[in-house]
Amino acid sequence: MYTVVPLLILFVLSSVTAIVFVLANRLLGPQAMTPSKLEPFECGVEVYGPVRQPLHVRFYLVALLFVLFDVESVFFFPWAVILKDLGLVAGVEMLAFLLFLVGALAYAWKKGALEWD
Amino acid sequence: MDFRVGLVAVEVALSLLALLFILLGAWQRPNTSPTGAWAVAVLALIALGGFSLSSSGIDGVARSFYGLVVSDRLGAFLGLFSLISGLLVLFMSPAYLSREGIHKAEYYGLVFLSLVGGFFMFKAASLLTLFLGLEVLSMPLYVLCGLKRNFGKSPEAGLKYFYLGAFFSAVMLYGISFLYGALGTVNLEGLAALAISSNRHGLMCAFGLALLLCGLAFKAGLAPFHAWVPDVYEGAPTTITAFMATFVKVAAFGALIRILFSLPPDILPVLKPFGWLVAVLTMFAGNLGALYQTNIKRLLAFSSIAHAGYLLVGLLSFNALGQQGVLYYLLAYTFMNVGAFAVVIAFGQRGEENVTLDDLRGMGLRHPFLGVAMALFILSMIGIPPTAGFVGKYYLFAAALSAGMPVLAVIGVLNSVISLGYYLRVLVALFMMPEARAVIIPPKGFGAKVAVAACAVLVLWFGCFVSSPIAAFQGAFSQSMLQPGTIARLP
Amino acid sequence: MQPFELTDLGAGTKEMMLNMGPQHPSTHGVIKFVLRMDGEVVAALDPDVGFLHRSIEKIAEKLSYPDFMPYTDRVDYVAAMNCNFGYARVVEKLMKMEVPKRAEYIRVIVAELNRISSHLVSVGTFGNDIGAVTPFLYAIRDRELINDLLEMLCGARLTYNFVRIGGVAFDLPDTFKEKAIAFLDTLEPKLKEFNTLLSENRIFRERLAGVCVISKEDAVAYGVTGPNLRGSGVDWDLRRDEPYSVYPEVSFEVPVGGGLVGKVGDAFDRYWVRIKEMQESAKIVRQCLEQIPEGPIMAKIPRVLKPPAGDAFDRTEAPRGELGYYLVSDGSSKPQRLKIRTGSFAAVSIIPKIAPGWMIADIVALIGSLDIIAPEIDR
Amino acid sequence: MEIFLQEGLVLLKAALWAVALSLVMALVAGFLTYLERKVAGHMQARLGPNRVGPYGLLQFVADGVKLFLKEDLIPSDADAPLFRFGPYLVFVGSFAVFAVLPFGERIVATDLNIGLFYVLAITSIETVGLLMAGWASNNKWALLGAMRSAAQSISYEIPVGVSFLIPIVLAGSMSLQGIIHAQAGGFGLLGWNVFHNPFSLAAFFVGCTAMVAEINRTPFDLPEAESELVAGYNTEYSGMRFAFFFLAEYANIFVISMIAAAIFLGGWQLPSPFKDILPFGLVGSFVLLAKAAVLVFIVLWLRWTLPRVRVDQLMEVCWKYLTPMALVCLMGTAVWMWAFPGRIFFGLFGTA
Amino acid sequence: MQAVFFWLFSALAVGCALGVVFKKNPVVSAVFLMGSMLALACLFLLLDAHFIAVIQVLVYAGAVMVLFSFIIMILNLPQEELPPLALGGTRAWGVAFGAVALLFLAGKFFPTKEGFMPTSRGFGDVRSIAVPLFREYALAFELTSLVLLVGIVGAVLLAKRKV
Repeated sequence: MYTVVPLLILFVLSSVTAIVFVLANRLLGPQAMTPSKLEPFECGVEVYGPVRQPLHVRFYLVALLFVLFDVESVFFFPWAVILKDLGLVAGVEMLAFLLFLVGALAYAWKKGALEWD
Repeated sequence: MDFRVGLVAVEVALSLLALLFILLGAWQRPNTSPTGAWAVAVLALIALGGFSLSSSGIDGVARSFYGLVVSDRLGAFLGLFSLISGLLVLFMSPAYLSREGIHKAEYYGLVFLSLVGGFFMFKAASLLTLFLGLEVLSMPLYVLCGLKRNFGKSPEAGLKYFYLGAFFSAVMLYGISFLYGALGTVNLEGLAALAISSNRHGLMCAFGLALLLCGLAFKAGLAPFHAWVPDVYEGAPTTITAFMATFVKVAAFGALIRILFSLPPDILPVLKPFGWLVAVLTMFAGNLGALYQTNIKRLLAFSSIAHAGYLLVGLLSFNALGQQGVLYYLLAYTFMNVGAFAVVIAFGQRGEENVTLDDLRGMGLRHPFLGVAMALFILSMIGIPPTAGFVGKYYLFAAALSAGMPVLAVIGVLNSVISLGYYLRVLVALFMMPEARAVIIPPKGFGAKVAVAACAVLVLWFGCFVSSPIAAFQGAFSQSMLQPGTIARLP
Repeated sequence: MQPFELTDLGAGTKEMMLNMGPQHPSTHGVIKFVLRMDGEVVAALDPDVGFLHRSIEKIAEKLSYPDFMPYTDRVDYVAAMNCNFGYARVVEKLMKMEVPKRAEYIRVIVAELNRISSHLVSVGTFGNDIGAVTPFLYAIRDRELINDLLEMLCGARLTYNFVRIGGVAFDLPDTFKEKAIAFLDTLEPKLKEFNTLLSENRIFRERLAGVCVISKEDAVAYGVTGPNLRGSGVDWDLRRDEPYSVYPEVSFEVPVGGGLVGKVGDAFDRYWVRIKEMQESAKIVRQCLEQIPEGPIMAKIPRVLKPPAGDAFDRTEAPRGELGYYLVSDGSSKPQRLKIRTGSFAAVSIIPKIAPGWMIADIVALIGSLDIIAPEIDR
Repeated sequence: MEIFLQEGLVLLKAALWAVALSLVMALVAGFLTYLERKVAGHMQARLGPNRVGPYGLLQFVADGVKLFLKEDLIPSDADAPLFRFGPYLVFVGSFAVFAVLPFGERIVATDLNIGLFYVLAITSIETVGLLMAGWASNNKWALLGAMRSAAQSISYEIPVGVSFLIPIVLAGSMSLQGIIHAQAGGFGLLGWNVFHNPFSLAAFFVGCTAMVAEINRTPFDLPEAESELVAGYNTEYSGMRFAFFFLAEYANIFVISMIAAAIFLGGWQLPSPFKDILPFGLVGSFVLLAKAAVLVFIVLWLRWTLPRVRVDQLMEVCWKYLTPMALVCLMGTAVWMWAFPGRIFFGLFGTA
Repeated sequence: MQAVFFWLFSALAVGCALGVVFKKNPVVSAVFLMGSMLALACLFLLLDAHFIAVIQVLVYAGAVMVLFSFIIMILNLPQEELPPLALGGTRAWGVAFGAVALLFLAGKFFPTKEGFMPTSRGFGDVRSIAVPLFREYALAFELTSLVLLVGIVGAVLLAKRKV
């Protein structure tokens, strides 16, 4: 518990400083909210066409691949910590785990899921 | 290092083959059908089936991987049933998949992975393995259900099954965490110490067990959680529907057996009424639902719910007769269902047009072989004497009678009578009705015909030669891990 | 104002209308491109020019011939000398006037120096578009030396107004020769340094290999000229194929795009042609400085020029392609009509044909490689 | 009573550390902006800031004040709450990593036993902040830039995660201090993880490239590619909120250099005997800061020489080159650990 | 001191979860989801389970949140017109049943006064999780690789436009 308190205090303090900075800016800085200034920046031309377009599905694919590979890398961390102690047994287990992981990566690669088309 | 890999040899082989098929799928040129992969898959299943048949004779219980997995006769038999249903489904697949244009080698990979999940479900010695087996079983099925991306119902089926599946596995996990909190261990032996009472500990056990059984009931398609079955079975590709109808039921009931038979006997007075209620509800839901169906796949889906009800009747009798009945009926049910779906595939055309009853009008006369086979399966589902279905139902209801639940047996028989209503409508459509369609497209798919023939022969075989399998199933429970002090030891 | 309607692409994703508008870092000067995007890839592109139109050609009709000279600087302010050169030639052609030899040499010297400085700007900003910021600074630093030279000559650094009809305004100061030679000697190692930093950089080549290829047929069909045309492999240079002024007396090669990195006619080829052209121009200036004869720098021209009625057309090789002047005079002291044909205008017209199928980053590379600037397009 | 005293002490110590860290971050981030412009200047044959204060040292103070005085606009149809929340998340995300950085042998805010893993987790929160900022400012360019920068930093988190594993495997613990302690062998120099075995050498380069890409710096600074997407996700931001993104970027440069120096270049291990001349191992912290300074200079150097990579090339580098290479390095190190238990590369020949 | 933090964070977690459910704008509900996940991570910190807390932050607050934000941005649901759920009766029944169950269970499982058991030194560090993961539960570890393989294959098969 005691190793963690500095973390919590750090979070609290950093958000407090952030809020203080913004308030200071709001007080010191000018506030001339003319309508034209609030237009979204569109290279100097008025905006037409829907702004928030549904975007390409490839972002979703990258995010999904990331979640899956992230969960796999989470399994790597405990393995890395005890590799020194468990030695060969952990190595063989990780080899099996890696076999399926690399298989999945090869599959995604060959199927073109990694291209950004 | 308690790593006796020998006990999980079948699962390791299946998962390695699955990886091979998935990689084959990646290197497969578009719109060619992976017949090589299919052949390897069939041979592998036959080999593994033979291996597990030989090992099903073992007696004694071997636990490995630090008490996570157990290998006993019950597990071997259920493994055998799964491999059989996998093999039959594989026979049907090539014709159907290339017709629908989704013939990819990954399909076989995912089927194999789902088999691995099932194996770990009914060979689980701890709730952790059971949960992981459930996940490995259902993840491939979510993908397989949604495989036909262009046919509107398939993605819907995949998504529906995914959302409900994810929800109920979360419910199950919540139940397991309560049990762990109460009993301090996740192993099935620990369940023996489960005590339901009004104090805090007792309530945690009750709450945990209830949630756990709900999760499994969802997977088995039992009453209060059966709403997903018709939609998903109709939307999914027919081969996957056959696979889910048979294999997933085997796995779910295997897991139910593992858990229920590890509970202490004094739980029974609390457990039986609920079980009784669920069984009745399931049977009526299945049969009454099926009466109004015109689509043959939805009809078979409702009938599979009804069969789950009959199985539950046998399970709740908790006596030797019931155990044999459950195993026997699972076997018979696999053959009937896979056969029926194989016939549906043979008659079906691209894009699932004529799957309704009036599409099948007169097809029985036009194609006598398929017609007779379908009649045989229907009779077996109703439970007419020469078929395996009759023997199974007989054992189930006899067990209910001998376990002192005559009302349940009567309701079971009553439901079989109700099921006459929709089963006969299929037969009438097949044989008595004039053909509705102008052009008759001859059924294609040699594999489907082989599956139909095999199922028909096996349904008849197990209808007549009953003694040897029954004897084998008798030992299934005594030689299994279910140790003294639990329900399994009841007379 | 909706140039094209947005077709939806199925699966719920609609196309996106994007504005690389007038105020955009990568469009050199004030040009607006409206892009119809399919996700990351450009489906269609519609250039919308005219933001910098000053109607120079109309003004020409109100001014006498010599008075119009400063306006020609503004046609392409990065290479003003070449524009003056072109205008002076077309008037001389109309009046069939002889220009003294020395003036011709001086004109070629300043034109080639201005070509080097224009290419330095284009190559520098092109590197900046691809993301390498430092080479731009080096290019600008070298350009300063040329500006100093020309400032020494005519006092101005950008819009020189140096060439006169019938000759040039001022003679070369005596220190000009050594200074020019000194500059030319430093140019070679500076270019080598620039190449090692940018041209041989793997990411730079990876970004430009085979990108936005303009085939020979398209280049010719769309009237693309100058380094862009030579980048596509067409061996055509007015200075050699339609020799004018003193170009026949100097020897130089014409670099042509050869698919050094990717395919012939890709963005890298156009860039590489400009680098090579700078070296050739340096050679030309060196030879001119050697061979320049003594003599007058200005032919005798009447105070009020009244060229005979008629028309004349003359085209010269400007850094951004063929610069054509078509002059119609009705015998009065003011031209009746002046038409200026510039290289950038043709280059802009080919972008909508090449753009579809490429990503935004490649479109930016295409615009940079074509070396388009707004004043030349809109005039 | 004694408990409260002890707890009070802990709270006080933590508060002191938090204040110290916030000062360090503000100073470091500000100084880096000045350093970058100075380095850029000299690389581009020009001077760089030299007006404000001696050699322009107070330039970043001037920038800071300017940012305080600038107007902080919130576009009319932007999603106001999210628009405000995005920069906070990015700022707090980059600030939180400072808690774990080992400034010296005994000078560290919290020596978490999951130090390196905590760093990976916190950087993934920043991505969500970016996405929110891009989505809330209701501008085509901002949305495209935010999506791209999010896609880039999440895909580069895989190679970063895997290359973090190698020092953990070698040290057998995840805390940064533990990793540095494990690099003590071979006269203080040969024990560094970089020289431990050929695979960890390769992992150093793979890791640093991935880390540079993770914080969107050239040659991977695609999202704010001025020439294409105007200014990426912070197109609509101005005033202090823009400063948060700015501060976060430069704080991140310092953070990745400190981490790379700590886990690969031996942290405060120094190859000379006079290690404990100054108290509290201050010599060690100077050495660590020197190593980090070298790495910071390299990151700045990259920015002013290399052009930018295109989006699909960026993704291709990550998934098809960096991730497989990182996995190979990891497996190589594991095999090395098994083949030569505990021996460093140079230890095979000599005594170490 | 621990109890204060415990009630603070659990209230935060429950509050954010309610925020997720009731907020109309999908992106704002995604932010609330992240808030509840971070609150859970803090609860794990209170139990000295540092490793699990950081996994919670990394996998949930980082990866899953980015996935949700991408999905929300890809679907681009118009905030205002999210179709109202026409549940009517079942919603009322659901809320009633949920409330009863909650009260009943809360009554039974209310944390008694023992509070938190003091954990042994180095209880939460990685080693105490890593060793059993690779010895007792090695089989579970291998099964997860199967699940992840299926996840990736499924993602590619279903999501890629032209497979």
